[in-house]
Amino acid sequence: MSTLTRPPITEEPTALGYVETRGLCKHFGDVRAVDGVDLCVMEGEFVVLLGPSGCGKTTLMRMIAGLERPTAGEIYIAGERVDDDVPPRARGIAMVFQSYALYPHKTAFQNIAFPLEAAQVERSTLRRKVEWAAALFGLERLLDRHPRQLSGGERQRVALARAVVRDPRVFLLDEPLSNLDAKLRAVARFELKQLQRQLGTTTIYVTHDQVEAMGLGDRIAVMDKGKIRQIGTPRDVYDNPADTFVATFLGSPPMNLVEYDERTLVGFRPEHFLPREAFGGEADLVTYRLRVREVEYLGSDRLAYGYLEEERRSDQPVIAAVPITVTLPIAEGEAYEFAVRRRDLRFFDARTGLRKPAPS
Amino acid sequence: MTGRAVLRGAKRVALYTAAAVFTVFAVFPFYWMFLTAFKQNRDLYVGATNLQHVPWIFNDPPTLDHVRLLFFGTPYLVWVKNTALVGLAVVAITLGVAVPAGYSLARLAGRWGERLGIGIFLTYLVPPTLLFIPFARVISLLGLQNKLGALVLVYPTFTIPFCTWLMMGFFRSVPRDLEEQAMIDGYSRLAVIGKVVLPLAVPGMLTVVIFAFTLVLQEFVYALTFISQVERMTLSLGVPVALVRGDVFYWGSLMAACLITSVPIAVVYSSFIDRFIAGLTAGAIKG
Amino acid sequence: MSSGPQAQVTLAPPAPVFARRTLADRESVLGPLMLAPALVYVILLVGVPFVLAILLSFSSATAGSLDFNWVGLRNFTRLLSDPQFHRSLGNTLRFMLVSQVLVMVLAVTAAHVLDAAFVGKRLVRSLLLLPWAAPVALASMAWVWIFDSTFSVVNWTLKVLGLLPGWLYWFGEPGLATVAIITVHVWRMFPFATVIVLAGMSAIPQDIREAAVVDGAGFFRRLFHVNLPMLLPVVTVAVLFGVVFTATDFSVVWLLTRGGPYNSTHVLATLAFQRGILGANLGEGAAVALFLLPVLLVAAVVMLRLARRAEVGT
Amino acid sequence: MHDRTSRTRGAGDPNHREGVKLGMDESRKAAGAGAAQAEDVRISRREFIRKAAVATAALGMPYFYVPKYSLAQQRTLRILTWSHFVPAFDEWFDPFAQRWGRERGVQVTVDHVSFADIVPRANAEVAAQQGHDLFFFLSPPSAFEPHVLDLRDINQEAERRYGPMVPLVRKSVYNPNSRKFYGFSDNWVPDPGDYLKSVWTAVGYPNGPATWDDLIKAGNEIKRRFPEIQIPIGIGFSQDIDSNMATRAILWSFGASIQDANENVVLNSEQTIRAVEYGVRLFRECMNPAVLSWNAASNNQALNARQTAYILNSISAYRTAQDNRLPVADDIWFVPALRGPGGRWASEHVMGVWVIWRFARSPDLAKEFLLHLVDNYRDAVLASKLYNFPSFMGSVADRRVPVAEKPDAGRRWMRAAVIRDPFGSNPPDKLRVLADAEQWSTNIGHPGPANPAEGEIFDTYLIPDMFAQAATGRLSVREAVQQTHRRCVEIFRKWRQQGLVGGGRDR
Repeated sequence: MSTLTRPPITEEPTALGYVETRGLCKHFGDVRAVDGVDLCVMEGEFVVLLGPSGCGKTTLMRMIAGLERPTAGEIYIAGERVDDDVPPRARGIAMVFQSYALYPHKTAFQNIAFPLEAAQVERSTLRRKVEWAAALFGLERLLDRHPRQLSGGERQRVALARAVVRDPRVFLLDEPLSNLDAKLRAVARFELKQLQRQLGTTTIYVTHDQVEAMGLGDRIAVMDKGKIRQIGTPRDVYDNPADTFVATFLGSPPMNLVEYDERTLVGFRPEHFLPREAFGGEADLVTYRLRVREVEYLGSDRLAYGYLEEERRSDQPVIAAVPITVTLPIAEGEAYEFAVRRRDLRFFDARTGLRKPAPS
Repeated sequence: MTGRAVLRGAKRVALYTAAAVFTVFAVFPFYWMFLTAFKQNRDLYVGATNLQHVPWIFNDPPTLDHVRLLFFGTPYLVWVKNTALVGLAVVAITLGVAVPAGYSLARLAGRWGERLGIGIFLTYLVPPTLLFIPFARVISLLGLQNKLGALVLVYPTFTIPFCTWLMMGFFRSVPRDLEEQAMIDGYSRLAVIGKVVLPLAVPGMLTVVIFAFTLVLQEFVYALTFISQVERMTLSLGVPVALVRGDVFYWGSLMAACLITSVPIAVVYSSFIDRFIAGLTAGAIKG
Repeated sequence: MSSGPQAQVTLAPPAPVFARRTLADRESVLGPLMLAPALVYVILLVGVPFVLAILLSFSSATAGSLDFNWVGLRNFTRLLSDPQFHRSLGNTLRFMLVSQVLVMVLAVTAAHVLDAAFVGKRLVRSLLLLPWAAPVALASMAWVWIFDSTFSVVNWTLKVLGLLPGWLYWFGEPGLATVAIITVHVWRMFPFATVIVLAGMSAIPQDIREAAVVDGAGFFRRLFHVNLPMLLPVVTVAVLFGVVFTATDFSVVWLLTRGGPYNSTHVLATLAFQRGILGANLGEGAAVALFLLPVLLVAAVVMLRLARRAEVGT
Repeated sequence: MHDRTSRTRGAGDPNHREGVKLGMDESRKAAGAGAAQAEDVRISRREFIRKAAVATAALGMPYFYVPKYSLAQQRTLRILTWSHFVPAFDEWFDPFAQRWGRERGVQVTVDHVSFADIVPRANAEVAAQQGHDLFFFLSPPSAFEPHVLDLRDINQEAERRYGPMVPLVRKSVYNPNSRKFYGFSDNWVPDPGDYLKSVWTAVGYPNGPATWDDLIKAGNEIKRRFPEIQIPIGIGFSQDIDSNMATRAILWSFGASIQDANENVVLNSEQTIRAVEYGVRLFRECMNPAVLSWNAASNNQALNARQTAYILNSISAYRTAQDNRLPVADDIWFVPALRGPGGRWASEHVMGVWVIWRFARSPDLAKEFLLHLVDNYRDAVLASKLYNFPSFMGSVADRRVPVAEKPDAGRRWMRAAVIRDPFGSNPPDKLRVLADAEQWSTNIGHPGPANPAEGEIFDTYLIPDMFAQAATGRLSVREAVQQTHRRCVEIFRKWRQQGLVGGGRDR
């Protein structure tokens, strides 16, 4: 368990959020899946819940959807409290599951029409709406098929069409892209973003994939062990991680963390950690001597794995991501002067892991 | 190439032989029933040591006497009707009780579901051979002696446990996502069961129907205990009452009854069999 | 169902008024409510007679009487020293085990046959269902007639084929009677087991089977290393069915041999009937009937667990 | 009681008798001289069926116009009986009961069960404390004594009307320990030997066997001369009612028995050992293991298929052969019980005993009906095609005969009936041996009374099992006897504790 009490949340919301949770908890026996979450999503905003599996992000989303009952805390949607007594069906939300949850006994058309039937939409309106949603995703010619006759991408689009068709207040998307292959995923991500912009619907998106999170979210909420560690724009979260967890979870390869002094850790991103020569005559640098153990060529850059040749830090592995534009030779087994700009250093309390100002 | 062809041919032969052996094993008693049902008695009662008398064929012209006795000398059709009535009612009750219970155990009862499910299943193991004695008291307290209602009430005691357990398996195999999706799509838990879960559990329910009906058809001890009036008997009870008279067995009519009862049911079952197979699979392992 | 609440759902109104939870949403209410009929049924209609039956087994009740004269464990201790009871217990287990093994072997083989494509497959499959569709009481009568040692068509056929030197007195010799009883059990149950196994096989993903073929696995390797392990949960269900049917069976043994010759083929159910009902010794009969229950309980619990575990594994 | 029963007789009888006579006259006209020839046997078989059909049709009528008032206050009598082996008997009995009911404003229902299901059904009714008013058993239901009414009154009334009941019947309805008549018997059925005359003639016994010894001698000869006969002698040693009767007959004829006259177990005796030794010899020389598996129908079927040349049974096998027009019918003849060193004994084949449950709702109607049944027993005997023998011999006597002479008159009528079988026997006196059946028939429990211990031994087939175990060599004769004896003692003890069995000085 982390000793963190309350992570600092950058950009405190000023207005009441469109979807908001206060002190939300969900305990399964001894396990605290969600442990006091305050989340505030503004109207029309696209918020990504990002975290490793088991961090509670899905549980949080399910509580918002009404599929799980909170152990404690409050949930508001559109300013009204819903956490206890409003069933999922009444919350005006749409959700897309990782599995797409298409009804196998219904055709694509019937799948998309299903929420409208619940709302007892009149027959002709229903048809019009379904056709509109199908057109939105290019499904016009697939409407008579059953889910088993559809490809993965087609299923995903049917699921999205079904979510869109009822004009919900909130979209809840639970890793909707994870079942697609890599190529399709990139395209789908783009389409999804476009769609959300176009519809302007408040969206909460759960993923463990930081690339998706960075690409999609207006803001990202990074979760771990049932708590939100940090929430902010992708850039903010990446550049100014609130704690060591966020720092190491985001970024690939993750931020290097090395001991600064007894009570402080210092962190720097691998892409900021370059051979001294790459900085030219720049001042305000911090230099380390890196003993390289292994070098990986990744096309656009080289990853140099090694450790700092300094007395107290010799056991701490460090990675440097050297862009291919930097042509200096880096050989395995050799030691080189590497540097990072002082402004790219981030400092963390060694004990709590929380961000702290640079020690004077 | 030729070696392969030979091997392939041998495999075909083995396949057809095996299929034939299985079919013969399953069907030959029915052929025997058929012969017995239409043979004249003097063609029937011939010792097996008489090797000249081939029992597999009609040595004398076939007769309709036994079938006539069955249909006109006994209330066979009334028993068929009673069996069908009781069967339908029991199937309906079983579905009505076991389906919700199975769902409840699978989805709503939480950690207790499994144990409770096994507990309910185990009551199926209580042997009826003796249970019928105390049961008789219960039925008489309910005033159901000699009424088909007694059977309708009692048979579910052994269909419900098994079918609840069966349905529990089926409902577990329905992905949770689907139900949650439907709840989000605007339906209450109850509506979800009706609109999503039940349509998906149709094969399971079909299994229940077949199982329950088969048991009703087979059951004898309780029928004997509760029903005494010939016009209210079910097939399994009525046929022996009418056709086993003291030390005289009316073999021809007995076999006719068995044959005439089994064949239509087998036809119905075999028309279900594909869905039934699908159903069982879904229930036993996730499809 | 819940059309009322649904009607109130309006999409994105300016000032949302959320519909509240109704009964149809409350799982904490729905769960018990849906389970209640089954529980009530089982408790009232099985539980009560069952408790009475247990009480009977501790009493010296006779001839239908439900007067419980408590005699403690006397019925049970007397049974434990009764060789006929031992034989019946042994028979019950023997009939059950042997017939289940045979049923499973036949069913797995038959399912493999039916899984292959051949002309007339549908017909064969329908015909295989016949034994299961027949009322067991009447079907057993047919077997009585088939095995009647004076008129047995089996004997006649074997004799004509020159395969039978002596004569088979089917129900007259304990060994043959056992064979006959097991034959009928197998006959009655293997079609159903075949259907179950067939169902299981249709559920094995095609790619796994193909992978095994590509890997060059022979038929038996495929059977034992791929198909059977994958079939385990389904087979467990089939075996469970079979065990329950054979262990509690009364009709087959009773109609075929009535426990004879000289009480050598009794199973617990028939012995209980003979002692308790015909012999008017109700208390002892109840004790006999209830004796198998613990054995069955253990077997059933183990198998149910097994079935569920295997299921979770897939 | 007396008043009511006498009223019953006054009201019921004449009408019924007239009906029978009318039917008889018509039948004479219709069938001419061929039909009912015997002077005393006044009704033809065909006539019976026709009458039954008419009665059934008439019975159907009330269902269509039942007067409103009658249902509300109608009393009911519910009867449960077996499916009689002679279907024509049920066709007579059911309308007979209905007609009686109609005449008294009583709604009568008659239910039937298969013979094997009587006892389970009885158990269920006792457990339910509800069911039928009148319940019919095929063997003495002594174990049910605590649950039934004492029928001393109607037993005495019937004896008053028709003279004493047949002694073996008395032993089957009366418990001397509790001094209770737990049942009322209307009929019993003799258990003669049935043999194939042609076969026995060929081996030198044209009149069939007379002793148990003959059975083995002739059996061996039959085996030699008639290889196509699978089982020369067909006496079951199986778990079945016929085997129970047959093995008891052997025991008694060798001077052995399960109990003595005072209900002490005396099975373990030299006589029993000789009887079982005889059974072993019979089995090894003249029978085969098929008889270990026989059910009630097996010996009938074997005889009718000429697969055995001798069985111990009622006349049912013969009647079946007649009904099915099997040529073997003419070859089936009868012998009385076989003689052994201990005498000549056969068990009754069926002991028809009615009981009235303690919980019966209309016990008085039930009693009234039973007396009415006995009043009309001549019809019953004929309806059963001479299968049923009257328990009160006097009940088949001509009604003008004074009571004191009725039993003998009844016996004469029975003799006349069996000597001139009205149901197509060829020759008509084929059933002659049945005339003396009373002399060589006895009850289960002989020489003592029937009792629950004997009943349990009977229903768990201990005696046929004893023979079977010895015959197959599973146990030595002595071991088989001793083992069975021990089990019998155990059973007797248990029932003595319940106070239903006397004795106590078991061997």
